[in-house]
Amino acid sequence: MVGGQSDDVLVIAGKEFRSRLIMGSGKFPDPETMNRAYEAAGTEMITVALRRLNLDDPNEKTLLDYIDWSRYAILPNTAGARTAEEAIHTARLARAMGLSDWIKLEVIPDPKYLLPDPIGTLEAAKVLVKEGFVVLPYINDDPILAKHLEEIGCATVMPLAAPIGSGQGLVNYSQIQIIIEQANVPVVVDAGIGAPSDAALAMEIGSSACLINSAIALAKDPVGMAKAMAMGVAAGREAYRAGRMARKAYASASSPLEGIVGR
Amino acid sequence: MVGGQSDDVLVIAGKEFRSRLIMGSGKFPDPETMNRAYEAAGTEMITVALRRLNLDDPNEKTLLDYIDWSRYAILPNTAGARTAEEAIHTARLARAMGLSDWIKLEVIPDPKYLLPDPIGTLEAAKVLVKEGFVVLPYINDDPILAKHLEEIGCATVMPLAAPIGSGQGLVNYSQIQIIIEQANVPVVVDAGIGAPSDAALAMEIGSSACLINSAIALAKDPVGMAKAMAMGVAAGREAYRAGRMARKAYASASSPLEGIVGR
Amino acid sequence: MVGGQSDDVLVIAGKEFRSRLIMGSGKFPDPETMNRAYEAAGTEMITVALRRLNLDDPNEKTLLDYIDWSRYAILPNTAGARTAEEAIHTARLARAMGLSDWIKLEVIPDPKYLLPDPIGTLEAAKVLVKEGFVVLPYINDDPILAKHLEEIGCATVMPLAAPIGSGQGLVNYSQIQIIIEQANVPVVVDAGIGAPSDAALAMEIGSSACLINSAIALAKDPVGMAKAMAMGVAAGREAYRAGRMARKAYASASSPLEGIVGR
Amino acid sequence: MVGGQSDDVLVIAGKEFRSRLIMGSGKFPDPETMNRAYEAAGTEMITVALRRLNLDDPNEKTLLDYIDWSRYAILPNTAGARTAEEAIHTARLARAMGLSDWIKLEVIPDPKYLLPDPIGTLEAAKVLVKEGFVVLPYINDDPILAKHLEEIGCATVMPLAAPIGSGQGLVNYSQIQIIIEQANVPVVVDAGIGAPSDAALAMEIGSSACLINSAIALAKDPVGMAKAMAMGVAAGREAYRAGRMARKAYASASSPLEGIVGR
Amino acid sequence: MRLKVNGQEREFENIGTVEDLIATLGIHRMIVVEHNGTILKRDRYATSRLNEGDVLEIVHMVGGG
Amino acid sequence: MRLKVNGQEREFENIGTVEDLIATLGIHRMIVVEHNGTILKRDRYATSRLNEGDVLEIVHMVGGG
Amino acid sequence: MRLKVNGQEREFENIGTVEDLIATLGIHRMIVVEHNGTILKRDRYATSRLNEGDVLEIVHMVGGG
Amino acid sequence: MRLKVNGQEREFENIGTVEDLIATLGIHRMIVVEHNGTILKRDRYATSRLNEGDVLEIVHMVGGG
Repeated sequence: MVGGQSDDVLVIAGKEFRSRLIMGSGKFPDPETMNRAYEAAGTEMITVALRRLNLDDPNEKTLLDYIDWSRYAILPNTAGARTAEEAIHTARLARAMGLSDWIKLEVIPDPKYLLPDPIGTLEAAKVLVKEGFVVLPYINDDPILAKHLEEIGCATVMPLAAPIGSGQGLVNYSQIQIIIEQANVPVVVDAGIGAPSDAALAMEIGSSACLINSAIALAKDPVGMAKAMAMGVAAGREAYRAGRMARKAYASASSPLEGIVGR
Repeated sequence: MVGGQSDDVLVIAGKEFRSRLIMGSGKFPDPETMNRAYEAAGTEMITVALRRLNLDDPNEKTLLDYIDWSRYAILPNTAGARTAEEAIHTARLARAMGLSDWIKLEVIPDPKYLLPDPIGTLEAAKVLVKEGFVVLPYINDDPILAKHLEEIGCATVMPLAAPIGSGQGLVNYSQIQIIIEQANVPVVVDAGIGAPSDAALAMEIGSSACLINSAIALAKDPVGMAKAMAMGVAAGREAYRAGRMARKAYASASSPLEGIVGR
Repeated sequence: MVGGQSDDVLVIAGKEFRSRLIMGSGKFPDPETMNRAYEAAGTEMITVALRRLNLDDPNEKTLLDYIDWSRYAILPNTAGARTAEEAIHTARLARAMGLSDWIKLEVIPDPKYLLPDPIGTLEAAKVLVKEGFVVLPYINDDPILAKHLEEIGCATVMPLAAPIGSGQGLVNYSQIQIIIEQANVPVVVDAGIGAPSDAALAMEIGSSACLINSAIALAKDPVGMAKAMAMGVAAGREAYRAGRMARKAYASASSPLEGIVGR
Repeated sequence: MVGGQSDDVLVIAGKEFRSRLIMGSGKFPDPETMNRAYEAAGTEMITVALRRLNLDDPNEKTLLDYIDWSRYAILPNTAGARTAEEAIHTARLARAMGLSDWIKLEVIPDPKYLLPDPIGTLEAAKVLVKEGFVVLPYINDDPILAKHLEEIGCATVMPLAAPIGSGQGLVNYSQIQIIIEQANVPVVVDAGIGAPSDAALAMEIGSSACLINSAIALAKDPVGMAKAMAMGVAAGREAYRAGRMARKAYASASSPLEGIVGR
Repeated sequence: MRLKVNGQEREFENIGTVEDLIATLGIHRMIVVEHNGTILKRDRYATSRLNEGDVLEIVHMVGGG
Repeated sequence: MRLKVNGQEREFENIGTVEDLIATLGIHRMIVVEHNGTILKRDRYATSRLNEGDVLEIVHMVGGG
Repeated sequence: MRLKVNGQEREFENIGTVEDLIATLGIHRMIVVEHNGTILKRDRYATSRLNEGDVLEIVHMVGGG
Repeated sequence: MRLKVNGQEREFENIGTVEDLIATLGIHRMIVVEHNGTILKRDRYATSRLNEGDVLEIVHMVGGG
């Protein structure tokens, strides 16, 4: 496992995390690979979805039956909800499972780019916060929306780097920087990360954590990629704390300019 | 120290390295910080420059007097040379130190952007390879020049990510990819890296190693940044080996599309 | 003046425009320069703001007193409004001028990045559309919000390329492409354009028009830049209609590969 | 035709041009389209290649037979040459045609990316300049090589924006800027331009001209694209002369901040 | 008795409560049950009586991102 | 009579209507007047009576983007 | 007489000079001729004698970028 | 004796060899010496005789990138 600094703790809604890599549980080739990926990454929180039971084979094992839930915090999502109403419904069902009152709030009307609805998300967040949920909303790169969500009591804001599952990297870099600059809650970059360099960049600009699913689950070697992503996140976080050099328009020699031989 | 996979070895001119981060020794604030940075990064090779001795204080300690050279391979450079002739001269002096016959070849006529001369570099490389040096040439992002240097017997090619000390990151991304695709010797990205995300990206596209000086030495906390860079390099390497997912133009859901509640 | 194709007409709310460059009237050095810029660009619509009259000098001339309003459509904005309520108020005052029932809707709570409020903008747009305004809302790069605004009857959507007056160019490229792909009303790129290449790019991906103020008014030569921007817009539009070649990962010779001399 | 400012003249080797768009003659669908494209663009110089005559049909018409050469300057290239020797040979044959002693020098050993050989190009340029040719060398984005070529007497330097025929745009932006900053001869961006926004950007940073073939000839409507490219080039040139506003990290309001209603 | 379970109309026999339904379906895993729009706590399965035409949702956790 | 015009409290004498106010202020340009929250059409200036403490907004168009 | 023209070996009869060759090939366009590595000016076609095994390049302009 | 050492002309007394020069300069560190353009191995310092006007480079390693 890839660890962070012992004194560098991520706190969401009062809960402490050492790992800043939240992982999904979708699309893995098999349970063994998934569990080894979690272990390799040292993740501490895993997202899950809620679906109707298949009544024709109700005890069929799913990936989740193989996860040791004493080791990981569970973060149910509302994936599949197209409206605030559907998201609220899904969140309530998720909480009734008795595993967590945290909810990754997704209100997604659009099937092609899977982009979240700012209006529906704010509406659902208001209701869920009032009902006592710890709400982690998935949002587009909109700093004003992020501010609204923070103000009504969301535990984090989770802007997308790029469309879900696209692996395009930090396409929305510029406005995520503004979100971070203005936020008083942790900013978690969620969706679109394709490689450790993307994750590192997200952390270098001050994100608090990354949530990654497809880029790990769909890698040729998910276990290796899980480790790589965890290192990328840790590298970016460490660099953020270490304070990067300023970018310069011109070059600046690494070797001394005086005492050059023969001149 | 940040380690790589035990079975993933970098070989340059027959010599094996576990670490894929080569570090410079310029611009560090003090020797203690520098040594702790080397240790934090787990580097195995350090570049140095050659300069005239200051006759007024010939025994004045330099940063290098504090390095335990039994632990690190030394890579002298020809920094300061503006022509092939000067570079050859400097290389011969460096070898006469008796520490190494490896040479980081730099032929740099231009003081503002510190960009290397393709003509002078190839000319000097031809002479130095014939004289038995292990030549690691610093070059611009020119795939044809890289091929020439490989063909005359250079041990690596070292294209610049961006101007030396600029911290601009992988500005020359596109042609470095072509260099890597066509190379049969290790490609070391040298100069311009500003943060771990840059280093990770260089490794993800298949570079064999990164050479970093300014971005570590000039960070607010060089030790933390050394560790961050080493993690970034390791993350990128691991991701290269793990095989990243393909980028997609559209989104692709992480949670299942069937069994959505209430639909 | 720089003209477009005679058969290529932009239609907003039933009104036809030949020019696809909408210009602002803020920040110009003097009225002569402003008018010559309008003429050089061949613009057909100009934005204006509403402000309290200075009672100490109520007849003081403003830039607008020098514009020949028989030549240009006027587009009042709600700049200065921080909430839906303030924007609605400003819009009503603007309409009472008797010059236009078109309104460029801006709801901007944030003074640093001048980013629009998605919630307040939708709320104000609903009211103003019902009151019979032709509403052109200024929005962030959110495709779902754009869809909502289109559905409630806005005449266009106007996503920002980058923060107002920043001249950063098409920073929000990726999601503006999605907005265009999904829109059934004209998409006008508003704010952030810094140079003709930005304007051309916005048009090449299928935007219907560009709204530009700072980049023209603050150029060293605003008249020259107005002409340049108009050419950039026209070039991008023409290219969109002409159908650009596909991007290729590899090279493809322009000269024939057969019959090469001496081979 | 799209004209430039009457007082803004491009001078190459003493010859004046009003148009800053040099066009190729390869890959056009038919001669009529090609001629209409030249006319639409108002180009003044056209590149051609040299090939062995097909002895089985020696009088077969080629595209070039349809061009009115009294209207356009002809610029033969050495395309197909892999070495300095082959390029020199081709250049001599081209001059023997009696149409021009100008030569677009291409030395390209690599068939996949069609990247030029810096060593071979410099070598051939030296010979050709001595033989009295007006040499316009096609080069990679290497500022030091550009300087060498200028020093030995080349009439221009022509760095590639991206690989020939790839339409990727100004991928080599950063170093082309340095080439322009350091050049005392016209810098012509050659190869890789895909759309007018690319051409405009090349001109905005101070290029003297663009050479475009594939992006026009392979557009769905080559005549429309020729006009679009000419406008893009003119727009970028005009903007360069007009002096663009500075990029800002933050926003800056276009409408006045004082006198806001109701505050 | 005809019930609508997870969107499908199905005929069940000899069941009176939600607990009966779960037993009949043979479900042995962690689930949540919603009965006519009301989410049931585990301890109310035995007392929640089913009637002709009732709508039930039986959901569980699956892999997701 | 004390009025609040464009956010400032000011004392005016010998004015009874909005038309009087505009004349007193010497305004000769295209404006819009809002009187106690109601936007006035031009033809209502003469009939809109002012009272102590009334709030007026007088706005015009300026350059903007 | 066997000549190598544009890379191909070909047999020609009754030709003595480059001018004869061009006539035989029926070429009526702007070309450049290289004879055994020497580029010929137009006015030397008639006087350039061909011999068995001579190498000729006959080139022309084509579309290119 | 006048020597040019590291680009500077300097006067030295009582020295005959490179070894003498190094002792006189008080150098106690790893260096390389070049004498009139020839790089000297360490064991040749004692036998390399200096003459009026000789040019010497004495270099060492420093931090660099």
